[in-house]
Amino acid sequence: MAARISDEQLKQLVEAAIFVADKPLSKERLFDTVLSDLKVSKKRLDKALESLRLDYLPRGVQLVKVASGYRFQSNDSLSPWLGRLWQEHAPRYSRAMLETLALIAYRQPITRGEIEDVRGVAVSSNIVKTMLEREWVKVVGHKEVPGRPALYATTPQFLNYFGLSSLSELPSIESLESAVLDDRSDEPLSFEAAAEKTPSAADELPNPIDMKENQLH
Amino acid sequence: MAARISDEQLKQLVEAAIFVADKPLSKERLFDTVLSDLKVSKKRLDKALESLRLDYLPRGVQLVKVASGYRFQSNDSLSPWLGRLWQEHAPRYSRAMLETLALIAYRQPITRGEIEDVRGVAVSSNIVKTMLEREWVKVVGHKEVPGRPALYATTPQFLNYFGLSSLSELPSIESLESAVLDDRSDEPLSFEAAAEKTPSAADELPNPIDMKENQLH
Amino acid sequence: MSDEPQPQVVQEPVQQPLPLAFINGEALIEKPEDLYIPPDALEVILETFEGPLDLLLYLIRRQKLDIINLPILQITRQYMDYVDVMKELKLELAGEYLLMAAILAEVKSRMLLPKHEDADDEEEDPRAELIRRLREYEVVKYAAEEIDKLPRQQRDFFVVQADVDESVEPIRILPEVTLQELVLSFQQAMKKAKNLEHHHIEKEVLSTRERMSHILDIIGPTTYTGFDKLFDVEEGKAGVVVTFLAVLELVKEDLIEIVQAQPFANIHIKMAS
Repeated sequence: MAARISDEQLKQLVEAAIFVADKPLSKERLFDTVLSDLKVSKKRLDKALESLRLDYLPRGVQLVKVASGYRFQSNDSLSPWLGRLWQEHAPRYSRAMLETLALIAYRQPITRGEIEDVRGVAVSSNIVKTMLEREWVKVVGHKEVPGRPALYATTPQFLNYFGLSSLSELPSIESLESAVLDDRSDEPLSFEAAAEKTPSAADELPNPIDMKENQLH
Repeated sequence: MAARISDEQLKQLVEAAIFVADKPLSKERLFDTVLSDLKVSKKRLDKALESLRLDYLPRGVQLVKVASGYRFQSNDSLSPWLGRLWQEHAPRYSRAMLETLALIAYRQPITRGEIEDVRGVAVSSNIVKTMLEREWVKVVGHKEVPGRPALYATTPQFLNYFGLSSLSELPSIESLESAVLDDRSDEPLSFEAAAEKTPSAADELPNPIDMKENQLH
Repeated sequence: MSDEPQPQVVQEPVQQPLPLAFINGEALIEKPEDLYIPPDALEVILETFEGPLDLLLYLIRRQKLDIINLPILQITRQYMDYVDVMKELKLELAGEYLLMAAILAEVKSRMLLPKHEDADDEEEDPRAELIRRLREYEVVKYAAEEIDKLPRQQRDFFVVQADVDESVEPIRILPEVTLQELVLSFQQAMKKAKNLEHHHIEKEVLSTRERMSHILDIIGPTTYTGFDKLFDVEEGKAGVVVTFLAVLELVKEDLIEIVQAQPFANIHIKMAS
């Protein structure tokens, strides 16, 4: 056998073989499989591989040599975008999570124990962890009481996310109560209903009242 | 959001995304994933795709558009050698399977009974099962006749498998009809002739391995 | 099975055949069936038929006959010969073959019936339905051959996949929260607190609480911070007041300590210890 093949054809064949193989291809395996009937020296194969490597330098995938052979892989500079191909949606936040976040926003700095006092139930570590990971809250200190519990506060990322320039722009509870409770007095303030609203629904909230009057109770 | 990206970067990103995705990538999916944070118009994406297609024309793999999106696949002409990377040869399909598939492709949606009427024989459950498992066909509804038989139609996966981007790329039914009437009236359907047919197009390459399909044994 | 040459004559006026068809027909009648069946390949061939229509098409095409002018008598005879051979070889003979035999016999008998004179409505050719089915099936058969010739994955081409760089990580899309949800959640928490009634929530100036967080954030846990560092002149009087109130509140809650070494010296604050 041992048919001849041009340098161009050899490059095409090696390129396609590395691309279609399900694992990295070593030179030995190339010789044993796709090149088995062809008259190709080790030197010519090396040349073809090097030429391919150079061809792909400016491209989105690169020819690299790993322990078990050659393979094409994406440019590392593209990783931040490529990760989106495998994007997954995290589950919606629970009611406990949102109440905790709201208490941290309106009552900061606040300890976990204080949140638990208001909500009447324990706050799971997971909830706090999720908030910290999202960088919406951070620990700003420790309260000087037995156990020195962490004091939580919101972050600038939290304000950015909700499009606020400062906490004083958080809707005041008084204005909200009159607007929401009056209009929908017999409609329960269900979290589900709120959750279905588009984010822009926040725009329809009553204007935050002046900072000085912006009081909570 | 909506960061800018140069034409070169866009090409690299799209190229890498199509290469690393585990199935063909549609433009919609590109926009929803890797391009979601980027300022890229549909027109620019089209330009990048076309530019990539041209880049790869002289290479061992090609950018092709199939039913469910864009993918890279090896040059047809290299198949005889690339096939050696795998132990098993490509499966052959029985005439019964191909005729059933042809009827579903051309007459969809169609019931099993209708297929049997045309072919004059029962369609084995195995054939239907195999095609459903391969996701070449699917049940798209039920015919409102006694027994409410399932209506079958082809899927994008069927088109992908045959490298087609739409059903319209199949030979037209008119061309098939006229071919049968004109050309074949004096061409005996000899079994010997059919058996000798070589469907492989890779003639210019030396020593294609025997992956050809003899149609009738 | 007992065709004589005569029925052929009946057939002629119906189809006005090309001489070729007639010649073929005659030749077929005279020659034994093994002209069409290579004996060694018989079994293989018989098994490859996809059904009675396929077998009929084979018989027709093999003899270069025209489907439109289907010579029903000779085809019926040959078909029955094949069916007999299949029975002899004990091949599993699908019921469809016998059904087709019955259909052929029926068509044949209708062909043999004398034609009525008053055939104004051009009595339908008894073969019409069979011819339609044969043509329909032939198109499907041809379509299947064409599909088989299409380039096919894993035979004519292989799908390409490159690996991702190890730095690629799946992106997790975090849930959206609206400001309204947040406010409603706070309200709900407050309602609960009221119901619990053991916790008194006092009025508080939100801007003060925000400043409290801010102060805790900028003062280190161990070192002292200059009191003046807490104030930003650009904020004006209101800012100074807010900061001052925040410091007082922090002291009240025992969160910070204020240290002044001597009167009028710089005031320093640090986390309470």
